[in-house]
Amino acid sequence: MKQTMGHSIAWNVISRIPSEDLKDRASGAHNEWREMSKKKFDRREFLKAMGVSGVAVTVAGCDMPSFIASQEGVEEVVSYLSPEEFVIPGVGVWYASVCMQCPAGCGVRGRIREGRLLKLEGNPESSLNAGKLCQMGQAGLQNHYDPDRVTTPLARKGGKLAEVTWEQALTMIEEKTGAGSSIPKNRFAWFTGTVSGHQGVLMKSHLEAMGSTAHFVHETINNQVWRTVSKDMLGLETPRLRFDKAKLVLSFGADFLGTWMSPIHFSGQYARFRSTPDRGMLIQAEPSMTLTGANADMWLAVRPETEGAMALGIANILIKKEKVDASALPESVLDAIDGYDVTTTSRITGIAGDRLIRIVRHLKDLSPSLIVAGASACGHVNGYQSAAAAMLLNFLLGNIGKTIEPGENFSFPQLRPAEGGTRDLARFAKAAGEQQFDAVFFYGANPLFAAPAHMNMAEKLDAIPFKAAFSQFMDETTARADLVLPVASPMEDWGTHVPAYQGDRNAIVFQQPLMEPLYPGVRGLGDLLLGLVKMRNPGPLDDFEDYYAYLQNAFAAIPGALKGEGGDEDAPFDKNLWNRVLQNGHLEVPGAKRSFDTKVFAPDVAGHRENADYPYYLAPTPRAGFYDGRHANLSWLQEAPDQITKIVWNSWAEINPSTAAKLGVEQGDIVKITAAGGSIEATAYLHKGVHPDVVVVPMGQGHEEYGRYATGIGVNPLKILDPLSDGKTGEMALYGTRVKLARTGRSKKLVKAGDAETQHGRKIVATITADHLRRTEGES
Amino acid sequence: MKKQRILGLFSDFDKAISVIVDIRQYRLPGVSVDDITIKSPIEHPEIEEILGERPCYVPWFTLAGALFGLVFGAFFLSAAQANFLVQPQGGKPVITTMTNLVLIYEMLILFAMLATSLGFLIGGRFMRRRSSLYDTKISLDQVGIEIETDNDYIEPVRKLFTKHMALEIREGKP
Amino acid sequence: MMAEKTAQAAKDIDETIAWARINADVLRSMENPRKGYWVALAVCFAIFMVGVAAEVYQYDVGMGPSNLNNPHMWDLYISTFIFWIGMSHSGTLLSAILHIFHVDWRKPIYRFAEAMTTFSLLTALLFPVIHLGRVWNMHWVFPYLSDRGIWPNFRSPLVWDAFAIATYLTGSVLFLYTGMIPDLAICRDNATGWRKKLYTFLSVGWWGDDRQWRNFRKTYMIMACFLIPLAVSVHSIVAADFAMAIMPGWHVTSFPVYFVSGALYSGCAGIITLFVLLRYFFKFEQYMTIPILEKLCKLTFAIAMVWTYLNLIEFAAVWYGHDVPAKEVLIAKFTGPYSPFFISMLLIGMVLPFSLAFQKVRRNPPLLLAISLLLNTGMWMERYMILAPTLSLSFHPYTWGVMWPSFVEIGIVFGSFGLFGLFFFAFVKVFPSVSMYEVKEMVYHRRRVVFDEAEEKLHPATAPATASASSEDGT
Amino acid sequence: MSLVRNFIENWSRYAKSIDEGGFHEYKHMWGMVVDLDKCTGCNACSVACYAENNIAVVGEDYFAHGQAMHWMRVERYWDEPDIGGKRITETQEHGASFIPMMCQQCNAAPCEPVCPVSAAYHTPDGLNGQVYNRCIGSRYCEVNCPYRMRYFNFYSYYETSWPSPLNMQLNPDITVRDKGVMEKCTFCIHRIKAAKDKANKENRKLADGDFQTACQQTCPTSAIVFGDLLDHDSEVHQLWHKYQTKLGTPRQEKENPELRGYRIYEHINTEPCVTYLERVREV
Repeated sequence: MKQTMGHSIAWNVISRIPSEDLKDRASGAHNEWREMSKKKFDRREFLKAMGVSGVAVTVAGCDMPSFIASQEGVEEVVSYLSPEEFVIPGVGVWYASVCMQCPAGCGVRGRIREGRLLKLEGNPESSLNAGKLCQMGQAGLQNHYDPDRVTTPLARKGGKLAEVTWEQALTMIEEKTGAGSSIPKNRFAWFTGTVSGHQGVLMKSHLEAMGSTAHFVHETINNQVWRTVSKDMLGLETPRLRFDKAKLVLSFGADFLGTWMSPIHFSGQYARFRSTPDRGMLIQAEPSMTLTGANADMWLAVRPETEGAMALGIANILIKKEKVDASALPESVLDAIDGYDVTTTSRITGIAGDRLIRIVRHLKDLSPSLIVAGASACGHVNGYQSAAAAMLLNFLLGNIGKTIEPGENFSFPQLRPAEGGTRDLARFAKAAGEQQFDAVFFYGANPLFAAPAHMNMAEKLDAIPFKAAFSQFMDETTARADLVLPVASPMEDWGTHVPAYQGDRNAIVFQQPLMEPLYPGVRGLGDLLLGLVKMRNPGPLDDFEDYYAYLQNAFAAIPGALKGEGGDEDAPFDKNLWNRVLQNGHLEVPGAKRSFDTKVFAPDVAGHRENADYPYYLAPTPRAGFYDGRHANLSWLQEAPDQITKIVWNSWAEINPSTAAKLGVEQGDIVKITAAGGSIEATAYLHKGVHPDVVVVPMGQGHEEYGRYATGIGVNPLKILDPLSDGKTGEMALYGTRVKLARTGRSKKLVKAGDAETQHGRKIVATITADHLRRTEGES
Repeated sequence: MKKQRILGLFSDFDKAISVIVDIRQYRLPGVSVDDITIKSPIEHPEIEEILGERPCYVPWFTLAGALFGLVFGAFFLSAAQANFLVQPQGGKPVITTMTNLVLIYEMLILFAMLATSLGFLIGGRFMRRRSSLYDTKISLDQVGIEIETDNDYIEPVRKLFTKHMALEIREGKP
Repeated sequence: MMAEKTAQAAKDIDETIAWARINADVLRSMENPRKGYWVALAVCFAIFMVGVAAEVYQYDVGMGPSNLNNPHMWDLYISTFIFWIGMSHSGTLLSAILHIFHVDWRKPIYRFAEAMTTFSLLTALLFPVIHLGRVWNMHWVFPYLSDRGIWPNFRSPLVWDAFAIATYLTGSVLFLYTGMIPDLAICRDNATGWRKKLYTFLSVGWWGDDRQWRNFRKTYMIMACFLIPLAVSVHSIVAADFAMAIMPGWHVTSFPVYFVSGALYSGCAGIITLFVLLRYFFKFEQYMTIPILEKLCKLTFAIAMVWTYLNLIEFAAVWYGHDVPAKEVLIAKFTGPYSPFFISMLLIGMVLPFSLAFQKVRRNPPLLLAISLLLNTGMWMERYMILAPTLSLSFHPYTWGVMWPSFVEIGIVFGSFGLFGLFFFAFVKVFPSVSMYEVKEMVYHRRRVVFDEAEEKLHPATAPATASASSEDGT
Repeated sequence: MSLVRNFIENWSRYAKSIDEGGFHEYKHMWGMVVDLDKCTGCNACSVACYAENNIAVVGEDYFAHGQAMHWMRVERYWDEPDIGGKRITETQEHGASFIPMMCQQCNAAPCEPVCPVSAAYHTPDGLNGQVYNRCIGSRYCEVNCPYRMRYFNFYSYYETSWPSPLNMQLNPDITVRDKGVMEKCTFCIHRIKAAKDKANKENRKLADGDFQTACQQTCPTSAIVFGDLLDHDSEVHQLWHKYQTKLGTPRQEKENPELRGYRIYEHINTEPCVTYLERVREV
């Protein structure tokens, strides 16, 4: 049977077909189900397992519709006399899925032809990215076709990873963590990247089954600090930001066009924000230029760690000079602001007073505005305070409710992503250091690459008795695991995802396989998780043949009202609806309007710390190419020039020309960047988009083990970070590390696109003033 | 009447000249200036004076070649362009006179020169079998006078040659 | 004594020289090569092989190893192409011009000069081929009927090149060959064995009778007339490759003239080089005499001045034309990374020729050898400087970039000199490198002139009588 | 006698073309508008182009040699301190300048007349076609391209650039170019063709938005607008009309000279079909 049908990818695109005879299995499942439904099975439990409990909409009690398992069998009978259209030679068909290149969760459409995935495009249906995609998204193809993927399970034998069969691999897991195993409660942990949707649900239930609560979620690039501030001041973690409504955006290092929250969504807003009439103005204050900064009307090289001070200074001028009504603010806040008059502020931040005043004028004139704070502002010991200070401005300028909206409630709390940041990395390092775990499973995270040297991650990992890596590639962490389980690429797998930052409409994004798995040896994450749960705690999920069946059940269990099919609360599994959702790639789930519960407090922004030995700040800025390093193995992104420096295939150090002059460094010289925690060397690229006190070494390169395109290229600035963290949230202070610079005397030709750095008087990028534009295209 | 050829070799050109002068003065029977061929190691434009103008058709070949090159070039180019499957434009006309002029010019010269050398080969009676009366000394430094006439007029010619100190005298069939 | 010596030296050729001697000397130069000859041949072959190896590698891998890159799509290949085309110029062109004006001192030296033309042309032909990304499709440049209904693009200066060079090659070969036929006859009469066969075939039955001489004279003159405009057009068309492009520094009206003068310049220098070498190796002192060498030097000097002038007005045109990119290129030539080449090129090309103004220099063959070699290096650099700076910066700043040729590229260029050497060495042993019959003519006419003068001096009154008297002598 | 007919026809066409400057009676004229004010320089277009057009990844060494191939390249310029008497500051006072450069599809393209074998020719749609099979790699076109937008295959990349299974991603609609061939942006001509065929099948005229180029499709800020300049309903046409940029003139005479919209190096009369809208900055 497999032979006859194996040719068609129809099989695996529509569903994962089990090989044994369908009818038997169908009826078998049927009977099984009878058995199950006989023994009183707690529906609440079930709904929880389906990730849909605690739904705002009431769900009438009913039995689990019993035919689904058999339904599965029926739909697969596809006549091969009339092949599916995606089997017709020369006909390309688009299928919707989700982009997993970063946690933003944009919808994509993949072009399938002759069973091959050829191109990814944004899904126009998606309210998040409206058909658009960033370069990382485009490179998702290469992530799928990467020549260095792990194709079979590997187990450590005598210190080496050797191929094993899935049976052996699973038995290993069974021994270490299975129901029969002797692993005590709380000695097990998951270490993952952002996981959401039903995979998240299964992961939770696996953890419960393991009797553990240790789920470390690590994202080097995150916005935990901003979220915490929002939570504390607005009562909502992810209020909806409306750049398009703002007339002025003041961003403290928030690279919302590149890596911050949901870049493509914000890019769409940015386009509207920039379009006439009343075109918006963008002011970016950050120590080193990001993609967003590179598009700013006014760019301020603010001294690191003083963003908060700058915000307060602006508030001060607003109140003192521009007489903005500050009655809403409590006394304590006003006192805090009082200290920061123009001169003080410009002394602290190193920004000329007149420019501060100009900004304030603009802020006053152009309302509503939107003030956000991102990586470089939050990545300090006072990051939380700086972000709070920025948020304070939103209060002062009355942007809350105008450009910062509460948005709707998301109806399925369990499906929301388990979100993390760098705090979990530190926590994990600590816990692992204290030998708290007998077994740790890794998925979608690479702690060994991301962890600074001071964490001694390598030793700590080695100390863990059993490490299983659910991984698509052989990266640093995977290479140290005892067991490597090759997971399917996002283009081969089923799943549901819930973006942390929802677009204009809340939605569950559906991920479906765009083509047959490239390698027979890989398995979908969902299937693996399902298996793990079954293995550890047989029972509730046993009757699900595979993750696909589980998903369909879960889908059926979603209340009809939310599926937009009117009153029919207790809907059986509706294949057409299911297909429609797969076509759209997402299911929009309306939710109740949320509301702010505001609480303003005085941020305590300590200034920047003088440090004679290490005069400079190291800024390991994320760039939209390699992200946190997970894309360094994609040759397209290696070859795509960095947006700011146009350098390819390497690491570099961005230095301000004046600093370079002081050090006697010229472009192309290799500089030694020494921090307390170690030192790295990189080729210097000089430009004025860097504060003189800062040296930028973008993160993402410097992999020791990550396939042919990434291994041994560049350096990893994260390695030499100081053990600093934000006082309030515990997030690592990525931008707080102090370094000193030295020439090595050696130099290396920068491999970069573009020779001349300026236009030499040509009319290539012509620029006109905003007034000019208003004259010609303003409202008339 | 049997025709007969006789060749006399002379040490230098002046002697040869004087022979011809004599032939013209004393009117040897049966020998006219047109029967005389001078074979010399170098070019002597001045013999025209004695032998009289003799025709040379090379320039006509040249003219023909040039005209052919001109017409053929012009037609060939514009025909090729006109029947070009993909007609490359770049904002320019299909048949571009200005640029074609260059090529026509080249073709004119090419065919003119080919025709010229053709005319040379034909007009100079080249690629003939070597005549029995040729002597390698001619290519060295001696001047030969070859006269074609009837058997019985040969004698006086030989006398004349010897009179002018011919270094060597040969006879042969035509 | 001294005066007499100079008088002797002032003569282009000693007209008392016996004709047999001429034959003997020249024919000697063609037979039994000495060891030195074989060594030279071997060296040339080795050099050529270097080029071949490099080209084979490049053919196999692609154009990459030559270091060519996005702005620098052409580099040494094309500049060396222009160089060889330039070399090919003076030979035929000068010989033709001098022939038209009946300048008889051309006669001893034009043969090898024309050979130089032909062979440098053949060498030059390699480069457009080598620089093609897909050499194996080079024939698509030629117009032939194909059922695909596709033709070359007659608008492209590269196609003009193909036409012009083909014509020029045919023309100069015909000119060289036609002028050689009488000499080939001489060879035929003195040769044995395979040479006999060869020369018999090549001399197409030259018996030296008046009819042949008559046609020969006309033909040769006509060809000379055609070759002059042809040669000029060829190099103008090569110049068009650049002048027709819109690139700054190339889009210059004076380019064709500039190229032609440059070609003559390098060509003359080339002739001087070979002159000195042949004179030394084949002991041609009698024929390639110092006075002729001096005349050559003067000619070279004159052409050098023309070239200098055109160079300067080109600068002026660019400067006052005030086309920004062109100006940038000009400035970069003086200050940029290529400035060492450019400035030394200017020194060699503009200043060095003044040394030829000194008689001492003009009469010193070894020194002239050195100078002429230098001049040619300069001219080669000139060609390189026409390409590289413009390519390295043109309109679009983003794609500027300096590029230095790789060993593969240099190797191929190097090899081309070997090839030229091979051709030339083969030639001098198979064909007479001095035109015997024309030297004879030269001697003949000069002697005649001298004798007439002498008789004038002796008895001017009885001048007319002498003719008849001499005719009486015989009886 | 087709030969003679062609001859006469084309000759008359030639005669006509004199006063019309250009030659074609165009059915379509594909053009673009790039709003530099919206462009953020994020590179998405460039990578999308790699994905769509089988562009080879050359690797660090060849990139260092300047042999890389970005059909769509996003250029970044810093502003010149000395221009416009701006005072020289220690740090940047506003952002950088980005511009996506693709083949400008000139109407009087310098690359076309110089190609010895007509591999670069003008399609009836007004595109600068490049016939890979015909190309012999004389590279004259790139030498003569003021935008330097043509890229040459200095090596054979199909083994090094697409190690299996990466080769499965190659777009079957277009070729993989081998060594010695010049290549360049085609305005996604295969998409144009597909759309045309579709339109023909449904026998209707090609409508605006029937297809998008890969770069336009993915541009996160929709800064790139592509379409048929001759189709008066197309967005591109309207934009060109709105900003009064015209083809067939070395300098744009606009009724309102302050309007945005310019073509790069139009003064050298290449007639590019890509109009860029000036970047706007508050100062």
